[in-house]
Amino acid sequence: MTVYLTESPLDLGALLASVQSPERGAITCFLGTVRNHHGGRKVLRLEYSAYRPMVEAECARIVAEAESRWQVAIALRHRIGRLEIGEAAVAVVATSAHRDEAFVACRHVIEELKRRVPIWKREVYADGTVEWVGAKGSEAAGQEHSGAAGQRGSKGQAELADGRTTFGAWQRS
Amino acid sequence: MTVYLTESPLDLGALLASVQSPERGAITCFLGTVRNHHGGRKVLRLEYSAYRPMVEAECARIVAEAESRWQVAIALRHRIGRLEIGEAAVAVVATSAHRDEAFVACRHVIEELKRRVPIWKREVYADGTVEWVGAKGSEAAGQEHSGAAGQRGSKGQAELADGRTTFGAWQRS
Amino acid sequence: MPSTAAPALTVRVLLFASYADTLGFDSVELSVTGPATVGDVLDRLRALPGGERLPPKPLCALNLTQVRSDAPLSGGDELAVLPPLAGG
Amino acid sequence: MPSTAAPALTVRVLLFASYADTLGFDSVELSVTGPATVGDVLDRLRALPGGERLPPKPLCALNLTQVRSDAPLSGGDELAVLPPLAGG
Repeated sequence: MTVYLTESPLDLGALLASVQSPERGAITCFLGTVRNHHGGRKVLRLEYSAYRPMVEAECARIVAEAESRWQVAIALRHRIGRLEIGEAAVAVVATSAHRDEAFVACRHVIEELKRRVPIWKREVYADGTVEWVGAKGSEAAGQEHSGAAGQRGSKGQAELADGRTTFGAWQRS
Repeated sequence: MTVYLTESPLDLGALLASVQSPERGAITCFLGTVRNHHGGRKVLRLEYSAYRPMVEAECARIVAEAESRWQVAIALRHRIGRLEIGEAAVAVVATSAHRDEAFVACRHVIEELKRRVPIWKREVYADGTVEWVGAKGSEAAGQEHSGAAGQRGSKGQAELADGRTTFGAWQRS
Repeated sequence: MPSTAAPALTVRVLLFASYADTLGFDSVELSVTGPATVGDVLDRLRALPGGERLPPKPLCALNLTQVRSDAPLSGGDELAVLPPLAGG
Repeated sequence: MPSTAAPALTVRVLLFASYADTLGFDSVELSVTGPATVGDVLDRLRALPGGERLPPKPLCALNLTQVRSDAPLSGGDELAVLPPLAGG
């Protein structure tokens, strides 16, 4: 059984090998690495935490959905714990006989992960402060979304300007 | 000065390292590897050849165009010579502060490479025959394209059903 | 007709990240009078110190699947209250 | 007005992949009477053994940049005739 969370550095080569095959000539990857800035502030490092059993369940659902929708094989891994600048937090690999499907499926998986998978990160800033990302004043943030959330398409929930969270695709599935 | 052609196995890690930076947290990669089948026939291996100086010039133009159009850094490498099943013939890496740009630029570069860069491959089949890919009866194939070639968008020239070649983007640049 | 005493449901509530910081704990067992919904448990959390800072309708997952606040509870359920997601 | 003899242009022609197989060589120097275009050199190639199998308007690159068959030639140009591309 696949495990989607790890506390070790991500190994892109091992993920690639897990989904490569002679029939699938097109390979796309996405790596999300820790940036040294956020919202105009200098970031020193990140600390990721997770609701582990739900991460595993939700990642398995996302991968199964992608593999049934496109002719692809998907590898997905997210790291938690303390990460330094430049280290990879998430890796997605999609392999297919056709590059169009490999690109579309890879993009889809990272968007769904950001929207549906319960992982949080705390940024440690150069000025000594520490903050949960997306939890600005927590009163406004993180609300259940009623209405047309599913219409937002591939817009990542972490990028919504007002800090609110959409679960459109999740509610549909 | 960057060299885009190599006769050695592609090193994805080295390409990644060449464009990673603490400001660019999103990394996308495309790898094109040798498939074991084509047009219903079993392929044993491929032999790539190239018009080397033009490959270098055209790849440099494609990378410069992508880096000026999006906020990305691009690494690009194509292998020539004899390749076995599963080996990578081409690798593209795009890094950006934003995953949307990284995905779009990576996709753009591989499409432009397929459309504009003078590389050819000869497939060696299990039945002993050898064939240049795309050169079916060479009378109909490989014509200069007049008209609305530029409207074909991201459709790769190698995939056009009639074997003809479009140079839309090239003629625009 | 005999009147039946409403049964008590015990659910495990999990808090994460900023919500765990806000309420000062990350796990608690709560008993509520049945029939009860996710919203009823959220009301109980709001009555705790720091609970007033929870948003009106936080993201919730019941037994590892996201639900709305009107979802009904069963005894032994695991209810997770999820701050804005920030994976990737 | 004095009549001027048309100058002869020498260009290097490169063939690749299936076209090199078809004509049996991958490089040749050709002299044509100026002014001349890419199409004039293609006509010369078509007169060679195997040359009748070239398509009516093959892809061509002049000094590393793709051109149409009506592009004019200068002495010393490098003209490459390109079969259908198959990189990637």
